[in-house]
Amino acid sequence: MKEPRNDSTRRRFLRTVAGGTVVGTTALAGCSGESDTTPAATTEEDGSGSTTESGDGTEASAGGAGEALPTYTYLNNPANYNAARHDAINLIGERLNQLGLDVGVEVFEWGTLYERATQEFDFGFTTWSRGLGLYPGTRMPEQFHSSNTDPGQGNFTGYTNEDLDPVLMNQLQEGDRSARVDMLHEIQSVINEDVPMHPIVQMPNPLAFNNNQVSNWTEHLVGFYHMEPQTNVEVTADHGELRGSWSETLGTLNVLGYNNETKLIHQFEMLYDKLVRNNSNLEPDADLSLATSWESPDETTVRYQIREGHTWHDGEDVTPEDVKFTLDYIKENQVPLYATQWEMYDSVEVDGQWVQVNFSNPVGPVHQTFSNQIPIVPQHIWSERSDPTNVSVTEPVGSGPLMFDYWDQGSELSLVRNDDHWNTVNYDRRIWRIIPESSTVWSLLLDGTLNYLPFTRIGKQLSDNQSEDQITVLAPPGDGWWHLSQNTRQGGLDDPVVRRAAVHSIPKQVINEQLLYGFATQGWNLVGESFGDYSNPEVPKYQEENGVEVGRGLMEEAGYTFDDDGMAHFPE
Amino acid sequence: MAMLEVEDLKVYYDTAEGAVKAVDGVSFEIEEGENLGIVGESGCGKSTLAKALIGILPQNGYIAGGEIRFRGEDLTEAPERRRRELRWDEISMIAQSAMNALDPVYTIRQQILEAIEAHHNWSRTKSQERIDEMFDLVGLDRERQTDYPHQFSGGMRQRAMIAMSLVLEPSLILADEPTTALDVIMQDQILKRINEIQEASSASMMVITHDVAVVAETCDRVVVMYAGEIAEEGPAAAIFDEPYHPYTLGLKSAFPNIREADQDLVSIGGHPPDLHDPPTGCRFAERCPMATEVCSREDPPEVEVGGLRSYCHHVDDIDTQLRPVADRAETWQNTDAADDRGLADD
Amino acid sequence: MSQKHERSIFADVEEYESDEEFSAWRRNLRLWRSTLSEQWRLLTDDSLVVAAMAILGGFILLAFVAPVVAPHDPLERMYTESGLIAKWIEPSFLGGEGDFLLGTTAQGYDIFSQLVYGARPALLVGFVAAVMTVGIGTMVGLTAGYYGGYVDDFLMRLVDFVYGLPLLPTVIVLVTVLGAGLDSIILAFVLLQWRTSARVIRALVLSLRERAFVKAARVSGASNWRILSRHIAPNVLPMAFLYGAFAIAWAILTEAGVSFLGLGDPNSVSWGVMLQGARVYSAMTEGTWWWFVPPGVCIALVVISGFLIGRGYEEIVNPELQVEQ
Amino acid sequence: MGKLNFFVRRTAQLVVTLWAVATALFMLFRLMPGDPTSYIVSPQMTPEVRQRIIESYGLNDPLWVQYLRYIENLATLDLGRSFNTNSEVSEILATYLPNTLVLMLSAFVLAYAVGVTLGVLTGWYRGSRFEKSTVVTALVGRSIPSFWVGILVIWVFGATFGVIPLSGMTSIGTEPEGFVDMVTSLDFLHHLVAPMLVLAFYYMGYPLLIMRNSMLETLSEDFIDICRAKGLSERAIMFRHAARNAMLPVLTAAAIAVGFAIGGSVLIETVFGWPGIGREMIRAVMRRDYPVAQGTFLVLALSVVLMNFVADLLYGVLDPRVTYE
Repeated sequence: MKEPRNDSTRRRFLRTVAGGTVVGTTALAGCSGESDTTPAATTEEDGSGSTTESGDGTEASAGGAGEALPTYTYLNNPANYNAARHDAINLIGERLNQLGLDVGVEVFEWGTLYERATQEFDFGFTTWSRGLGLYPGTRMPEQFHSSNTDPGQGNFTGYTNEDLDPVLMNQLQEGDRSARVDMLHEIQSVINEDVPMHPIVQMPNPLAFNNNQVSNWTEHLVGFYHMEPQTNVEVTADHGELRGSWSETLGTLNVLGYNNETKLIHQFEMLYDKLVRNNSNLEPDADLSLATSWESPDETTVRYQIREGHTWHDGEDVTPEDVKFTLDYIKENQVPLYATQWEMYDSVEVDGQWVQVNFSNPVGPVHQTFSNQIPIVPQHIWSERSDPTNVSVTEPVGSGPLMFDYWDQGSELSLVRNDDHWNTVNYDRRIWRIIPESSTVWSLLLDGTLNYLPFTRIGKQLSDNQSEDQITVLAPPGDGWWHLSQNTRQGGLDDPVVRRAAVHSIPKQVINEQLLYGFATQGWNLVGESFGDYSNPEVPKYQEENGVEVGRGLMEEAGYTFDDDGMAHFPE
Repeated sequence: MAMLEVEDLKVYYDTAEGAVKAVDGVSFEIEEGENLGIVGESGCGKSTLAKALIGILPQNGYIAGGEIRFRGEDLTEAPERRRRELRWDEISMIAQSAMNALDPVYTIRQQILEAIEAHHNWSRTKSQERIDEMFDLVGLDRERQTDYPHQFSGGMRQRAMIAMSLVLEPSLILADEPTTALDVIMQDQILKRINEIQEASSASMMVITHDVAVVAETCDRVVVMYAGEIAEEGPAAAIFDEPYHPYTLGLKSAFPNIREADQDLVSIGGHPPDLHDPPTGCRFAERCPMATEVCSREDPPEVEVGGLRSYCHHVDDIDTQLRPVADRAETWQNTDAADDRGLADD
Repeated sequence: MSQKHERSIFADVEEYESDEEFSAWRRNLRLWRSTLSEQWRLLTDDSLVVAAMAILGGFILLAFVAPVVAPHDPLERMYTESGLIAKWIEPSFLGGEGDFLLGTTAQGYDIFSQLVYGARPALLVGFVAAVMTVGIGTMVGLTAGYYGGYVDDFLMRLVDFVYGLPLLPTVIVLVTVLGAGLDSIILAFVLLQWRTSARVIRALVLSLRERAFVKAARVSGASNWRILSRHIAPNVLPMAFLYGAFAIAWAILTEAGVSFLGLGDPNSVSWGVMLQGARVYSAMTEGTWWWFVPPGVCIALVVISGFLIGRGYEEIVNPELQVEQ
Repeated sequence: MGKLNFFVRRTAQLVVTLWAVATALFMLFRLMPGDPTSYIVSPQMTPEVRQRIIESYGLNDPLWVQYLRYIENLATLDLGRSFNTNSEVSEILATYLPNTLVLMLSAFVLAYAVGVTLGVLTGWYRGSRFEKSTVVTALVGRSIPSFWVGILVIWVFGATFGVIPLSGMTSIGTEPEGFVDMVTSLDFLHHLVAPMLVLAFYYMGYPLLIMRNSMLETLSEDFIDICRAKGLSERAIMFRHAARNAMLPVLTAAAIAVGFAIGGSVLIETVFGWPGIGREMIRAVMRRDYPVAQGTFLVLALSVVLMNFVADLLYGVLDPRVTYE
């Protein structure tokens, strides 16, 4: 199917983050959903015009003059899914009621909640975690583009703004960084004004570790699982092992057949190499990358020079052919997890030690959206496998700094140091233990049986235990935030004034200080300060102490009235 | 010295409402080779007596007084070990209903063998020969030793029971209602068989029954019990031909007499007293057609009369007052509540 | 000793039954009253049963007067004087600030109030589920046992099938289908648990059917309905009560287990939900026993009361178990 | 002939029951809220990818085709693939089932051994203080939510005294040496003790009470008197005769007990972090991983049905009166 170039590009970026969000997040862990950073499956849609405007964003104003505003549902996740967020939503719900909106908080299992929000649009307010990844513009079209408001498409708030649409698209193809920054700033200020979606708090990447055994953790925007912190960390315990834990079983070790779950990203990050990785300054860094250098002869071509003398865990050489194989293989087999990526290029060529990727459209931040995403797999193993997503992999062979040791399904995974890696780790072995009870996890961390807890849950335990001598807690800012999204299709919420009033009412300080024990930072902008100059400092903040009154004032100014029960009515 | 001497035996049961005096001061003797019958209504304590003799009272039952001397040895004082040695080896029993007296999950052979092994260290062959012998003796097919109880008919089971009770050649066999559960023809066969065997061996036997006919047929001497006490005791012939206790008279009239056809059957009105708190005086007084005021005041004296030992205030008047009318049903209907509540066998 | 229930408890009614329905019914009533009071007397003879009844009665009372006893709404967030959420507060008797008898939860809810209100869903689940399971079980058992033949075959195969389903896993799956909540849990429980009473009552009916008084009624031309309702059902009732008592216990345990796994109604308060909350917020590591010990104790008390009453009643209904004399 | 006939008929019944369970499960999962495809297929996948995934799960066929294929696959033990991880369900079962079996069977055997023995003793020593306290303890064991006991045990013995491991089946960093080696290792036994005892405590009451009641009935039988009259020792009577006869109902009850046992182990596995099939089932249900949920559930149901079957057969062996009419 031939598509006009621009159109298909636009569609490509409109995809939501794939599988991981829907299926891959865990129900028990509570930390899941915090880190759904990797844009995975995307696509091209059938040509039947589903990208046309649905136009249902503005017609929903049901309430007549003087009538009470309708009742709204605020979707909440169960406490066992994410306790702090559950509490925060209840709290915001209370404030919205005080504001004069008739909001009922209802709890749904995560899958159902997500479906209600993104497929059925059956909600007034909703909140979950959203991660932006390395490049904060990646998800902007998906979230706010006017053409993306159909069920299942990413713009579930139904927000439309024809003026913003081109900006949303162009920033992803713009090669010039400062131009991209300007465009992102514009997006931020517009969205901050219209607030279909607003960050409640910027979430940190929390890490707790036993400082008798581990030291020298360094920060990285995407989290401590990243190769840079993982190779910096030093283990001082006698056993020389890094021992972490997670509440849920891994399920699979198939790097091409998983659902982008954090627990598995954590493993594959160290088992496999990627063409390019970004360091903690968010810059592509050859010291972390399989490619030792790269160049872009034109805006649709990128060439990578593959590291020489590197070997797979089974001793075979890592060659440029392996890279070509990987890229061809995932495209050929349409591996869903990397659909966003394999849709970007047309062909791959090998030229000596160089691999050249020919993209179908100009690519902007290619090392944040492409080169850093695909794990390179060995041809001599995967070429025999015809159905990559369904292969049962029990002993993965990669080329990363950690090698597979054993996998006791349901209990633990052990990875050992790859001494032949150019960037070796400072420990002998890394154990990943499955422990469902978080109370147990903490006991084990305190006594040194475990020595680090990545993605630890923010709560009283984290807060209390950081005062223990042997425990250190780090909580550097991450790429994610809790959003308050408002369904602009619903009467009342179609008015930016009401939406702004609602945003004013969010008790951000209480949520951060009391529910999140101060580990997070109050949200004020879609793109937080952790993204450096991508963040627009000019954006005004909604952070009043007396937010409810301010919100009320806004609404009264716009003609809304309040009855004896304090409930809001449409302007006469 | 008699083989078994029971002296002033008292057996009580503990219950929530207090002690039930099921056997209350009973004395009698059994000579070597003698057949003694114990007769009485349901609940008169005769089964309890048997259980006490062999030492298998239920948990809440206990011997409250008296002595049981077996060949001079007081069993009530003997240690449990000794008593267990005597069981079956010296005193065995034929249970009321063989239907339930055999363990359903073991073969007949296993159960007999178990009795042997509990007391003797016989070789397999010797045990087997003995079991074969017993099966022949009671008229059962040797081949069927390995059958389970449920594969036997009622009569066969009772024979097997008898075979088992005889296997150790005991000195005393307690037969507790040996034929009650059987039909009339089978009853007759079994009784005959018991008699034959008993004559062949030198064993003594104590037959417990409510059926006067059975006693008359098998026993030398008879003890009649009422409400935990002995009413009358004496040679079988004397007891049945000319009893002196009103209760014996009534009992006799209540059963068909094989020798006197066309006799009306009578039933004694009323029911036995509550043994939690037995009445003073004669316990039969309440139901006795001859009862006078003295009966319910004073314990009846032991009277030797006509070769019998009888416990009654009115032995002297019985010939004139009761004997002539004992066959008439109305004689025994003097109490107003005539319902038989059908108390369960104890 | 092993005196079987040979007589209908209506035996004497039936003997004299005439056309005078009215007096017959009066007799019925009187007989019932005397039977029940007799059973009550036997039941209250057992000190354990009396204790169990007292506990259960206490909880029932508590459920009714919950709003009076509980100082707060169970889902009302508490705030400290300085306006902070009053969470993780220690019990007042341990010197915790504020006036919270058992402290507060991680969400700032008053634990004591939750505990008090928790009696409601527990008893609701217990009694509703018990009545429904035993109701269905009795109907099925009566029908199968009395009519026999294909009806019996079909119903008993159905019971066999339901017996093939492990209780808790099935309830979990059903609750997932029906949606989390108390009603779903009750429904799921009932859908499975009627099997026990159905099987037992069928067996009882089979034996009753062969008893003299039923046969006599049949010979005298009584209709099926009449025999069922007048002769069999009343004799089955004690057994139904018995299984009802056990069903209360099982239902409450099941609700607790399912809620503990997070399938309870998240917008309500029950002891199981409380325990789940304690688990979610890791109250165990915090050592805040006042949060996770009391709900467990309450569940255990109510459940054991059910079992004790059931067992006490069993000893009465089943004479085999009575002390022999 | 009789025995074989019975076996064949019983096997047929087993198959039918399993089929019914499988069918019910199939329908149940189609009733779950939401379109099942929405859980596996990301809405933003290309139509081709999406179609391919849907096809690979066969979710686009008419329901009856799906059903037939489901049954066909079941017959060939093909349970499909996990929606979440793409691994074969049979593989998942092979991984987790042995762990559950070790835990459950050891607890079950222990509970039955102790429960039956105590049942024999309580029946024998009817009315004693020992009897009363044992029965009450057994009732308590059945009444306290097992997961709560587990939590308390972990809190007290694990977190506070440190005598038991807090979680899992082996110590951290233990390389698996094969199932048999693991199960026989000291480390494993150390991990097994706590969950096993908690489970056994929970399971124990059932066989204990049934055995006791059954003993009481047996002890009132005449043959017990005869056994005593035969001069057998107390022990021989108690175990060889009374217990042997009283065993039969306990055996039948074992089948039902397995159903409860599974429920208990589901919760205990979750609390103790035991990598078993129950925990996996909860995970699958919570995450709408239908194939895994179906597979694990079927295995659990199968074990119940199979236990019923085995109990029936064993009954025939243990009770010579059974005739296979």
